[in-house]
Amino acid sequence: MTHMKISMAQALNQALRDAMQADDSVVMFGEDVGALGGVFRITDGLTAEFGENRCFDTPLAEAGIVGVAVGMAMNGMRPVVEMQFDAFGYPAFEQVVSHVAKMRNRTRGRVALPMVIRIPYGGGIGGVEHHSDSSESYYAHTPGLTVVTPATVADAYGLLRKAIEFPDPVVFMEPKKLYWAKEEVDLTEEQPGIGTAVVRREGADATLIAYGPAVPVALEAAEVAAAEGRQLTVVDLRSVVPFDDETVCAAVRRTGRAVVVAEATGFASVSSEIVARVTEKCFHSLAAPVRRVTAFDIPFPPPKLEKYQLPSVDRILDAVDDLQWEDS
Amino acid sequence: MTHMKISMAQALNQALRDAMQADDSVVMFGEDVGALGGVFRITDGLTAEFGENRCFDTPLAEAGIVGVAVGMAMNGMRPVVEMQFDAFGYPAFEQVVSHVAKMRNRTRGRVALPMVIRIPYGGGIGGVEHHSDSSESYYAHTPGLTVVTPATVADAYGLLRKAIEFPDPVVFMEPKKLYWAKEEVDLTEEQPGIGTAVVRREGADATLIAYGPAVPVALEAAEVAAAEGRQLTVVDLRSVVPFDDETVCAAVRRTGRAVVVAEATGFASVSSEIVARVTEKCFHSLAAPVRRVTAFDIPFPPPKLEKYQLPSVDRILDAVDDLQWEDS
Amino acid sequence: MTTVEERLLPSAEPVCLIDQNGVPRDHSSYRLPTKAALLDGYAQLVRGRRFNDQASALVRQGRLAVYPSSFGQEACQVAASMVLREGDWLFPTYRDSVSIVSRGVDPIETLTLLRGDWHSGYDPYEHKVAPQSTPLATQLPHAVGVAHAARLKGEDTVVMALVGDGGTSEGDFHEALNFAAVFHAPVVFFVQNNEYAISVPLAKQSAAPSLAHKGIGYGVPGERADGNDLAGLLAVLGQAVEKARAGEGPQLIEAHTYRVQAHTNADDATRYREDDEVTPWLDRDPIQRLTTYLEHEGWLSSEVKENAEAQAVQVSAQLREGLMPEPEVDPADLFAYLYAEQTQQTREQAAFLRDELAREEA
Amino acid sequence: MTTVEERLLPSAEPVCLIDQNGVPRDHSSYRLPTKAALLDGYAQLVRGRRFNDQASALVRQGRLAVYPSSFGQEACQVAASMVLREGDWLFPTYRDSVSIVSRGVDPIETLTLLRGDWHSGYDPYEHKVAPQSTPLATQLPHAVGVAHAARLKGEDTVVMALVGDGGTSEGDFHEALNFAAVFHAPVVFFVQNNEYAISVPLAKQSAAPSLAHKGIGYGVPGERADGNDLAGLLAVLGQAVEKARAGEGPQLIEAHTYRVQAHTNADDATRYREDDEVTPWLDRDPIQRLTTYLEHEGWLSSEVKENAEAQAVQVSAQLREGLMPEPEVDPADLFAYLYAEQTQQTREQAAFLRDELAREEA
Ligand SMILES: Cc1ncc(C[n+]2csc(CCOP(=O)(O)OP(=O)(O)O)c2C)c(N)n1
Ligand SMILES: Cc1ncc(C[n+]2csc(CCOP(=O)(O)OP(=O)(O)O)c2C)c(N)n1
Ligand SMILES: [Mg+2]
Ligand SMILES: [Mg+2]
Repeated sequence: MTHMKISMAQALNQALRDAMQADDSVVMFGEDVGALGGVFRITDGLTAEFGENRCFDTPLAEAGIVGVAVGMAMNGMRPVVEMQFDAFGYPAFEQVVSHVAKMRNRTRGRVALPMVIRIPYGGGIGGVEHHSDSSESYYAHTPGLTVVTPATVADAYGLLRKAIEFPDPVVFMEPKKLYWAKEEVDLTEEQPGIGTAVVRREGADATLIAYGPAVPVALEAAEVAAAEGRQLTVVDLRSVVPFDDETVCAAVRRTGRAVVVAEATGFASVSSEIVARVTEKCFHSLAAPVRRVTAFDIPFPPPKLEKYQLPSVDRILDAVDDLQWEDS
Repeated sequence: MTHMKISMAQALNQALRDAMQADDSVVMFGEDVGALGGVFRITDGLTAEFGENRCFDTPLAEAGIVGVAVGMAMNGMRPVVEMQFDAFGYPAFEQVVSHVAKMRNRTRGRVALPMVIRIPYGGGIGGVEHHSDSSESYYAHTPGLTVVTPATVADAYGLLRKAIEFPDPVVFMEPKKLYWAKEEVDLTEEQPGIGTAVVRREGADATLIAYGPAVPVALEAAEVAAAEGRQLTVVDLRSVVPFDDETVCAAVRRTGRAVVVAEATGFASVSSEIVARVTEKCFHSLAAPVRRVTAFDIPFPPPKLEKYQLPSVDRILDAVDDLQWEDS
Repeated sequence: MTTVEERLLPSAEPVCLIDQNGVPRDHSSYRLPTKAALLDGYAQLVRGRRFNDQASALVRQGRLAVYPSSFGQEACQVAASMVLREGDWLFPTYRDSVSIVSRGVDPIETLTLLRGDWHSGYDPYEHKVAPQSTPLATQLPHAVGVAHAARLKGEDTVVMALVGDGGTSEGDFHEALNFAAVFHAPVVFFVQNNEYAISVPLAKQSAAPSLAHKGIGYGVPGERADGNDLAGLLAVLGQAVEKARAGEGPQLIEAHTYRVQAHTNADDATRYREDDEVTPWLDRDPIQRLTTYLEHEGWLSSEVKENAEAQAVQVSAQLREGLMPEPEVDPADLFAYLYAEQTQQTREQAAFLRDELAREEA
Repeated sequence: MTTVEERLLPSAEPVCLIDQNGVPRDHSSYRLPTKAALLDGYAQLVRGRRFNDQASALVRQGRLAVYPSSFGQEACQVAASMVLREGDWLFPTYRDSVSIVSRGVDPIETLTLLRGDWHSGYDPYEHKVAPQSTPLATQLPHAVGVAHAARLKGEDTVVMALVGDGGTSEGDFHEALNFAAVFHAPVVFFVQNNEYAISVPLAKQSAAPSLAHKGIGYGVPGERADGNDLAGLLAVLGQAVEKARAGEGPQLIEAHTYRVQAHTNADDATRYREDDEVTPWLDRDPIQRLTTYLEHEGWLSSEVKENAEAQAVQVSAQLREGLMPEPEVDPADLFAYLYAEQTQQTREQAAFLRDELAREEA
């Protein structure tokens, strides 16, 4: 019974259900999260099970949603809020940057904000404009936030449970193109904590560093590379902030080469940071500059063109080919 | 008459005045920019000179200000708007990211938005919370925006004129701690365009890459280093987006070592990007990893503690010392 | 009540000039539109309905990524465009395709966003229609900016800005109304209150007596109309446009209507509302009641009907033909329009993609 | 006017129970507060004024980074706190230091933000006072959240949320009022309309008949009061708090007052307003009129006066003594409170700073 084949969406739903069961102070709210169960059905059934006071619809206003969550967290609750899509988190930006991220620090730790902002993000589902942004870099750049993103069904459950239990605000980025990916999982199995990266595949020749929606693509690339005789390590960050330097750098030092794979646009992004810190810390282990496979620096394309924007197995393999093997 | 000793604030004011004189479609608006002349006096006298229709106060709402500017730009004007302080630009974030940055692309070039968003940014003036953020990375990460920042009085004038004439939206970041720095300048002198970095000082040993408020600190560090026998090149980016890879990489290749200096927090920032791209492009010219001197990854400190957060000459010199000179 | 309050508060009841049985009603402040206007409106309603039906069918056939239908709201859609002059502007949302087409925009270009080959397909300057806005209420400050610029330039443009009931909760709604009021900008804010924001009913959206009551908080006159009565809408919106043009500043109009279908094809409305709730609204259909009225007046000649039907047939044929072929897209477009002049970085990235595609082809 | 409108619209005139000459006025809906309340309020006004004067003096002496004075607005400041019970919450802005002190917070801790040694100095839970908010109107949704949580927990907490006239233009004001109304949350939104947002006068901020007229657009009752009449404010705010506590949902109160001094010490008000405009407001001073009234009633015994003066002397001494020494700051604090548990990155950065300072000292 503990082993089951479920989708990431179902795992997230179960995590919310179990968290609400475990702790009365957990409340879930946002746009369409009640009767509808969210446009992605992540909150399906929660209002029916826990009542309107525990899972409820709000007026359509994201700054209001996040701001109200701040107040509820100040007053003893653990709010979990949903931004319906990545780009619809932007109206709440001031609340997130100027309050969510700063309240504990501002008050010398007296006011903690144990709250979770869930944001479905990224492309790959044929969404029209504003429905496919990868907004994690904005949050990762903001000190005081914790930013995590699952790439597996097990992590979707495990990380969301940990995020809700976390004493500080967590921006929980959900790769929407993985919502329907199913895996056989045991939800009772303990997952690594926030702040820990995981090596998803070992290989001696080079390291792929990825997170969220880019992880399955990196794993697929590693599979193809292996068939072609090159063994790649794949690191799944899981937690963008805090960053697990130890796991990432250990992998890079072992392999001497690395490619960062991320779905977001590259300029001044989380992927820039990964390249910068890996290079700073592992410079003399590197046989070639760390390469990036990211989106182009353009607005997310319309559905018919999105395939050109997303990191692909081929682009990853090309980047790996480019790691100056002749030099080594 | 063309040579005069003026402050950056005065140069910006003159740039606005001259732009409004040169082009009737240029309008300036925001909070307190009318009779008061702006809290930093950048718009001083403009209402008196050009009338209430050309420079005017708005209700207190930043999303409204930017949104109205979008509409005015759609209808043939060249709005210049002021966000009173860095952190007060956040309420307009959705307008900036979802519209300002995307309108031209969305409409296949039919609707251009020639508008300038002026943002006084950074610390060093003893501002209380929310008055000292360095928010450039949020904008630089957003495709479709052009992000520039002057470090000299001459550039304040030159870049602002160019930003106002630019066919696309420009986020114009004004380093507020340099507002009162005076220089002898000739405003009629043509300055390099948007997208061009400038070498402010030549030196063979290492390159400091800086922009905005970090430039004078970098120059001072170079001065001290020279006295100690080490010659540093200082590159002033001026334009964060587009990025002048050519000038930056040429300097780094010449010197083989580099330190990026920026006032913003470092994680997933413009400085990460600089390290990443310089390393990608100049890897084999580098004798040591590119180092960063940035703010710590914490909210901007209160006035009495801000000195610990700002890049200092000593920190830059320490970073330069760290560039593994023994290896070379 | 002070006279200011009287001027700014909406009528006690939504203005209705032709009731749901097709019977005309007298009104102290508004008069029935002319026969010509009603006949024109009739044809547009018929065409609008067909547009909705055809677009929905094309979603089912995979020719559109998504279609937020205005089925049942066609009177609002048509009226919003009919009351505008050539130089006026329309600011539509994702649900207002019928209004855009009524304004003269090519139907296929209108559906570009929803087909998914580009973010917007028409030239906003050709018919003065802004790109459809997806981020809710964000288009409203743009509308104010266009109107304010027009005023500064001495033009007598009026801007019609559309928003849904849900959209009124966003901060941008507030800021836009306030700017418009302070600037005295000629904007008509037109709220199509269709009782739902996806699954969220009006009662969870607002506790106000009506959405038109929001006007007074900005010093903007609020008015409300039966959103399924084309005659009432033409009268109310027409008067609002006239007032705005005459320099009386912004106007706020709420239309009471109903989203008869699901939010989009991707939505399952049975999860959050009973069919019982929908049924009575079918009897309030905007086309039905106008048809009854026009027939009763003897104005609905077979010529008028055939003409309307011909237009409807034409638009649905246009949609089928225009949307059936897979649109041609060019990956180079991804970089072509971002900046007036490409940057070094976009040039390099465009070249990267070009090379990649060339290699794939080879 | 419908009965709903009657319930939600504010009085035709701001409620005033003691006029600017100190003469009491009858009112159909509000009664004069008790003698005890007025005497308590009197002492607090006197102390609040002294607090303002002393803080301004300390800015000139460089002991505070900045001080946004509430000189002339002390009646609002004092009333906002007086009407609250112990378990209630106050959400203040940067200008509301006097209100915070009236609530019982230590004066020096209150001024930590403005002195610049930390972002906020007091424990928000001790007196249930949120940190002063600088980003305008952003505290309002927090206030709603606190109130909503209290309601869900079955507590009868009321939340007093302060905002300026300028702050009402921000989207967060709108969203907060709407959420509160829909959630029926016990929040009293109290707008201190002091006619200015820095240099921008009310006429450029809003075209509404009054800011209290914004309530009806949310279904929230709006009321307005003379902001320099402590008696009227106590009555109006007191009733609003009672209603909110009784489950009648949020309330919106506008106080008509005036920012007699510049925005802060850093501001030069002569750039945007004439002295002529200020002068009449000096005659409307909140302390003066209450004093006249109390004297006329024969309630202002020398004991009462001396007691008030003693409290005023005490607070100004407290400020001088507390703010004169340069505050001790510890750079390690920069990293100490960011997260419940430091991250690897903040630990490394804290160590970097520690080493740097150690080297400097060496
Ligand atoms: C800022 C923002 N938040 C959320 C959404 C997601 N969303 C799209 S439509 C919709 C409901 C809108 O309801 P309403 O304004 O009443 O318009 P209607 O769909 O009924 O025409 C929501 C929540 C969005 N598009 N923009
Ligand atoms: C979001 C935001 N924008 C701008 C500012 C800058 N600012 C500080 S105070 C102020 C005026 C506020 O006026 P009002 O709300 O009337 O309050 P008052 O100062 O009169 O008490 C402005 C524009 C800010 N603090 N926050
Ligand atoms: Mg709706
Ligand atoms: Mg004010």
